[in-house]
Amino acid sequence: MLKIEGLSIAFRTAEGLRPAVTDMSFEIAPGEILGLVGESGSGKTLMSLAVMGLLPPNAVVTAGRVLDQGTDLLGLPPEALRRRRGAEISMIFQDPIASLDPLYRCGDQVIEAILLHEPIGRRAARARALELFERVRLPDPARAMRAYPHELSGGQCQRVMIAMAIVCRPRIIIADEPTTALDVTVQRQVLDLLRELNREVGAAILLITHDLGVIAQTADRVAVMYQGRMVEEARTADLFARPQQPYTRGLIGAMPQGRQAPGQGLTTVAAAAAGTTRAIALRTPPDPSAPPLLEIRDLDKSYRVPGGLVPGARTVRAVDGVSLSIWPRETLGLVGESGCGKTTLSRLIMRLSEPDSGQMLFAGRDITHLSPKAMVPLRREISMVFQNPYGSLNPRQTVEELVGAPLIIHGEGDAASRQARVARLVEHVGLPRAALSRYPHEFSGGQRQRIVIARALALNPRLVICDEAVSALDLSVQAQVLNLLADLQAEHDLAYLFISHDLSVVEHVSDRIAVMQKGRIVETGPAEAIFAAPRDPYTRALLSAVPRIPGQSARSEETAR
Amino acid sequence: MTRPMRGIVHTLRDLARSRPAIRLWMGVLALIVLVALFGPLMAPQDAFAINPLAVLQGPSAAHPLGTDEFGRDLLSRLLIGIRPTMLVALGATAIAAAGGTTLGIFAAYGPNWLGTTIMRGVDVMLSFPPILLALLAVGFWKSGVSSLIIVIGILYIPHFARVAQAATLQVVRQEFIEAEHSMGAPYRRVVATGILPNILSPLVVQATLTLAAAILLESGLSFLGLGIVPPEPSWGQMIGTARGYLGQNPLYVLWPSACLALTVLAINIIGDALRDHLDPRLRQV
Amino acid sequence: MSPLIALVPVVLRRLGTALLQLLAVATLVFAMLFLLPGDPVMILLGQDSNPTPEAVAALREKLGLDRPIAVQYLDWLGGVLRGDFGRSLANDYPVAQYIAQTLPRTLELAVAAILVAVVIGLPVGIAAALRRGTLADSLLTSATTLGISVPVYILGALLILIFAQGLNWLPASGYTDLSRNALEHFRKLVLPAVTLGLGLAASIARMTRASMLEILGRDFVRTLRAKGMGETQIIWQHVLRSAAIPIVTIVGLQLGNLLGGTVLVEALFNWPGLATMLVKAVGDRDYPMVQGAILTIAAAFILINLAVELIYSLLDPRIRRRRQ
Amino acid sequence: MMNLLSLCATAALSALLGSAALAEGSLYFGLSGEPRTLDTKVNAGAPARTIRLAIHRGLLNYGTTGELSPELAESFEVSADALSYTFRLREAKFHDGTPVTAADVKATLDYLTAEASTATYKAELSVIDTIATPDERTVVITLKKPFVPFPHYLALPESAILPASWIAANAETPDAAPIGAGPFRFVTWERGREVVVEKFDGYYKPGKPAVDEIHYVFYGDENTRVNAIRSGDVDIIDYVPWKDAAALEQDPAITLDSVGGPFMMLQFNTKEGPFADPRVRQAVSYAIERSAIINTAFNGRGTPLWGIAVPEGTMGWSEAAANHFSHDPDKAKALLAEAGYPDGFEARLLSTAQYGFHQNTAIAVQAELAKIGIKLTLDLPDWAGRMAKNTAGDYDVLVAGTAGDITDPDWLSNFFYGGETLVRLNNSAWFNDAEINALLDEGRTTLDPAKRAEVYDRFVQRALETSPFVFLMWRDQSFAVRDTVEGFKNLPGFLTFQSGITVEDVVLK
Repeated sequence: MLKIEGLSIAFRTAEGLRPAVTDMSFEIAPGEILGLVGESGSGKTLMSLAVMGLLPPNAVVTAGRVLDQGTDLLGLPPEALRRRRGAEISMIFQDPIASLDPLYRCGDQVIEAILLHEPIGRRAARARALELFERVRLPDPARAMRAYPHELSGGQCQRVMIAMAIVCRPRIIIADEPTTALDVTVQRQVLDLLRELNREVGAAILLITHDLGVIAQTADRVAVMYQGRMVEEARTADLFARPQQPYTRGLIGAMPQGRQAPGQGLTTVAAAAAGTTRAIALRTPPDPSAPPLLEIRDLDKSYRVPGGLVPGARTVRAVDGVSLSIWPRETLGLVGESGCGKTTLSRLIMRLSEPDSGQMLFAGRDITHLSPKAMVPLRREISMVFQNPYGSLNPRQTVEELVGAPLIIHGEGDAASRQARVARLVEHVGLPRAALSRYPHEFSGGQRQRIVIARALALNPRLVICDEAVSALDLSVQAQVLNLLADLQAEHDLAYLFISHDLSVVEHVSDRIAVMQKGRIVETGPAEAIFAAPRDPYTRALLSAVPRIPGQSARSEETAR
Repeated sequence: MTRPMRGIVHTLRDLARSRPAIRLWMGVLALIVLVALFGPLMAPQDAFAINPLAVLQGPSAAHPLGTDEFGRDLLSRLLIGIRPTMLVALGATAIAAAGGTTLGIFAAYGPNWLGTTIMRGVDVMLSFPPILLALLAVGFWKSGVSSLIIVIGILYIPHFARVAQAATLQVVRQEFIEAEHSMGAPYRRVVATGILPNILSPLVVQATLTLAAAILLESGLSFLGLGIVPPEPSWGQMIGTARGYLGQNPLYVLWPSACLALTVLAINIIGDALRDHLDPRLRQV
Repeated sequence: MSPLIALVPVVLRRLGTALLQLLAVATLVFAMLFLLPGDPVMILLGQDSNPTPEAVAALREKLGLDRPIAVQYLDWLGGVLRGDFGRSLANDYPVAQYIAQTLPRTLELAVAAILVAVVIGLPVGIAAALRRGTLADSLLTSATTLGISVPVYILGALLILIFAQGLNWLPASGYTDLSRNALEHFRKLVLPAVTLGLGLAASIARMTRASMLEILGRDFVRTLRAKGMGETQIIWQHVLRSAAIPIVTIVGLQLGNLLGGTVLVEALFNWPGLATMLVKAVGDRDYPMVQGAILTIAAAFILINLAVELIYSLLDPRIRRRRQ
Repeated sequence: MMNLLSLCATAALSALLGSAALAEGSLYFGLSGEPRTLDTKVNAGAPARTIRLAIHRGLLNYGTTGELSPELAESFEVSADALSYTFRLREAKFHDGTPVTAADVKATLDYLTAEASTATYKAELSVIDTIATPDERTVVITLKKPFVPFPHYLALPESAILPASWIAANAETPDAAPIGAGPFRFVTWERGREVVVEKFDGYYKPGKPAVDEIHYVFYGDENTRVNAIRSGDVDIIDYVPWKDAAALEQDPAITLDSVGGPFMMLQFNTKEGPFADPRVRQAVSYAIERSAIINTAFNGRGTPLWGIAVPEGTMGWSEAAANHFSHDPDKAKALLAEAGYPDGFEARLLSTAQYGFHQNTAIAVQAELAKIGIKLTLDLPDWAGRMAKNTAGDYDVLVAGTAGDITDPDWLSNFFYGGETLVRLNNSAWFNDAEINALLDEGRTTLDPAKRAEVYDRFVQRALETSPFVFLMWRDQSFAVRDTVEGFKNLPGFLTFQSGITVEDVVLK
């Protein structure tokens, strides 16, 4: 059906052509879902755009063919290609809200897609759109027809996008990271929908993602891309059971699966290539009988949300009677979907915003109402690692200045001793000494997160809050950073508050887990207990939505070997 | 401040590398700055010497660009006339940048009530048409370079304040500011190392716009007779005067007009290029 | 709820703020005027003679200028609140009537200039954006940069030289009532409107280009292409509509700025508008006139800005919701 | 979009039609500024006078020859002791249809001299003791003391006769719609733009006026004014800028009507600083090459003044006095040294940026005086600011340009008569010379023309000695008139600012 043959794409640059995709070949049959997996920059999106004939102006196809029922799409005149787009090949994008025109109602955008390709009346098109909205199971399809994109949630917008993609019964659907911007429960629904529709419509789906779990759950076959090349292609079950290439093995090994075994880290690509495993330092386990390091009692925080043009604002209880404790050397995982109040909670703990009521004790001392000045010495004890390694580093400062910042702020030592300490810290998190004089933009995401970690450790804190600390990283890098965090915890006796929406990661690193929903903690307990027997229905829903890869045991065998 | 300066120099160098055409305009601007610095030394004749017997002459060997209504050498006056124009533009931009940036940062980073007050004040100032405010202000001060600098500088404070406020709001939302706070950094440090260097690029672009606007405003005020005090020449004032002699010596109005337009053009083009260069979104497309 | 009705409380609140702003403007102007050297009485008493000190004192008393400034201010403010802008010091003519006569002329000039600017600027901006990076783009972009770099009085003088004195197509200056001679009225409007409009056209063209490019880079444009929509339809139906929002803003802001920004052009073309009146009133130290005129300009500016914001929110469904 | 199209269409159509005159019989008169007021009793500048001379007439006015001409008064007689003036009124009507009577004349003069009056010439007219109206057409004015120039002050536009009823109604609101007995009736004053007057059919001169209406259009900017006449927007303009005179002369469709009349001079602060010394003021007079000013600020259109600005042929003029000074920098330096300033000094020169010729005169004076070591810094506020500084004596040197109000030599009083008060526009600050005051008083009251001439000769000598002013030049004052206009005349000498009276003679071709 769709057959890619030896496709190569390159960017035009001042220095000449820079190859981005090299010699890709695969094919998809009707009704089949082919998962194309690869980390950021591997060229997977570029490839999909080439199929659609939507390459950016500075990218060119240097070789190969894209055959749709024997016709080379690359050779079609623009008008013929345009007529195929939407009718025979359609596409679903990553950010559904941004991918819809904000100024048009969702229904009209779907109707527009119908009218572009089919000679039917507007009324008929409207009926068809409504029918489709029902079919993609949009709640209240009539309202969704009238709604503007910003009035719907991300998941609902993605359903609109899907409706738009299947409206003309295309033979090929390309879904480019269709669930990356969505919460895990929504992701589950969207993926199920895709599968289901695929069965009905019989289209060939190219599912592009970086998430192995999504692939495992949805795709029939998998193609793995690495640095613009295809490294491996296999049936999904086979791939996870018997990955052939070191890169694939590394990738699968890097996926957190279950609890972290003592002393055993996640496999990284490099380790897999070298055929070794990564060990991590053994730590002293936390002592539950000791007094807790941080104790939170009945913390409340609400804020007012402007209610649009309608007068009167809504009050949102972002943190609602939260009580938590963290013991020294312990990792507490805080898990919940976006908007559940996780970040507000971490800001409250850092005293970056003021709670409405409740109490926070750090090492037995009430810090709830300490003045900003009195809070300063305590900031040596608690530090933070942020979600976005691109945003949490001042782009105008060198690594030396960035990592040295806490030392300067707290007047630690003289210039020479500070310099020495910064150098040690940087080496400690595995960065070269030469990094000191460079700026953040010269580093990759994983390296940047190492800088952030070095900064967080500068003053020997006792508690580190990791707010979505690995969420923005590629799988293999995520594994490295998780390993590093584990090493550092053992070495410095750190306690972590590990906040994440990713259940697999939380499960992997945490001693205990707290599940948060709509500002409340719905369940707390030891990690094993929660994953084995969740008590709260929300926790259960959350857990069941997590994409699992088959043959989990295969990974353990692989690494144990 | 050395780092931001270095940053600007680096940016300009990058810019010159990435866009060869810009080099030409940078050259033009450099030439203009050179003339502003050394114009009086270059002037072939006394720019103030009146010669009643040679008024409003066309170009000649003695006066390469001709003479004005007092028989003064136009070339010399042109070379000297750039200095007050540039002084006013630079001085006013400096005042506007300093004042506006401070206000803008306070408005975005300070407490809410302060921000609201500042931005409302900015709105009030913006609702005055600049040239009319300048008219009033220059009226009750002695006209001249220093008062023009202050008046035009104050006039453009609101524009800078808006840019600085918007940019600061964006920066403050970023995690590294949060990171500074979580480390216990004092506000002073957050402003100096966190905010200021990161709002620099929109400010630099705004500065080029203000520079161009200040030149035009100075010339407009001089045109209305409210600018530089004669016999000291400035380009705007020369144009204003020369407009009356279009019939007698058409070239008289041409020289300062061309010079002024060229200067503003160079600044605008470099400003545009800077904006494109500094705005990553525009660079990608 | 209809979006228009929903906007009512917002508008009311903004109008309240606008009143406070106007009060600030009024106070500022009043203070500045009294710092301005020059005495209206001396100007009123005549040109070529030596008035007696008694006459000066008498006139000052008659005009109420002998009272403390604070009293004069409150008196004036009270009048304004009652809708009475006072009377011209020079000839006792009601300030409100002056404004009523001159404001429409300035508005007419401003609106005509905006029309010229939009008619020229919009197509140029669109053309440049669609041909981004080509020779045509750089030519158009350079032309617009040149357009904002040439002072308006140079442009005006040039146009007079060419079209009034050289070709004798259009009158050089002046104003004729529409009711008296409509043809002549518009003939006299052409040059000043074009002079003002050309500079504005340049900035509208730049804004349009930038806005178009920004929108063209958005994700939803890619979706439209993926839907199989043709480029022409994408541009005219979707991109322009999104790009229009900032363009409307800049056009509105320019209209606001123009109310006071016509000074040079009004002077150049002897257009008897509000700005001309204001400049003359400053020259005569006719305090009530200056205050009235500046207050009017500021009020119009604020109102236009408010209108722009409302249009903005009507154009963009997202803002309709988001704004407080 | 439609609007612009219609604009373009309009423009194209108009181009075909050419710019034809708007209405038959309408005269368009471009004025150098908008009057602040049309209040007759105040001298509000040349544009105001021009308009008022179309609407109003006095008992006397200056006629086209520059002589006093009988207007509302057919004739007048002076008693031998010069204390009693008997005016015989002609049959004339005000615009409201009522006849001009003796009672109107009395009411007007009472109005001008009333205690609270702000009339510009109140002081001069206050010499009136009693006014008798023996009949409807006869007015007998008795003076407190002899005042030879009295008829001249009555001939000023500020002494126009108003209806008694108008005065009764509008004494407190002098800006009410004016009613006069002149050739044109006031129609509208559209602020910021124009005053329109229309033909008054009841005017007492048969066959006049010949024009249906006059639009006095205000052109504050001189370049705009010149453009307006060149492109035919207006038929006459006043205050032709000197720089444009030559171009207008060359224009075949335009006639330039120039007279030498007003003069440029420097006023001094005679109390403080170097200029308190008459020798320094004389040094200034010797130092300035007059042609430097004439050629630069006035494009060569003027005559040097090397003495006192007494017009040739009037009392006080003599060849010697007229050439008292000369361009002699050495002598200027010697005088400076004598006064104790061998190396010169620094001072402030006040002028205004609002009027080009004032500013340019200042620039030229600055350049000339620099040559003898007097370094002047220019102070160029707007006109109102300059006026304020002028009347406050806040200057060292001041550029002034003006004319005498009347053709009688008593105009000099306005300039030279000293006093301790400062509210004096045309006097050098604080100048007060007893001898000069006495001579001016004597000149006013001396009846015998020969003796009177002698008084003014003595006055001129004393004025040259004390030199409170340095007179620079007579400047040409011009109107530009399109060839479609006939009969307009620029009155000679000081009267140029009263030329507006000749619109009654204008015929449009």
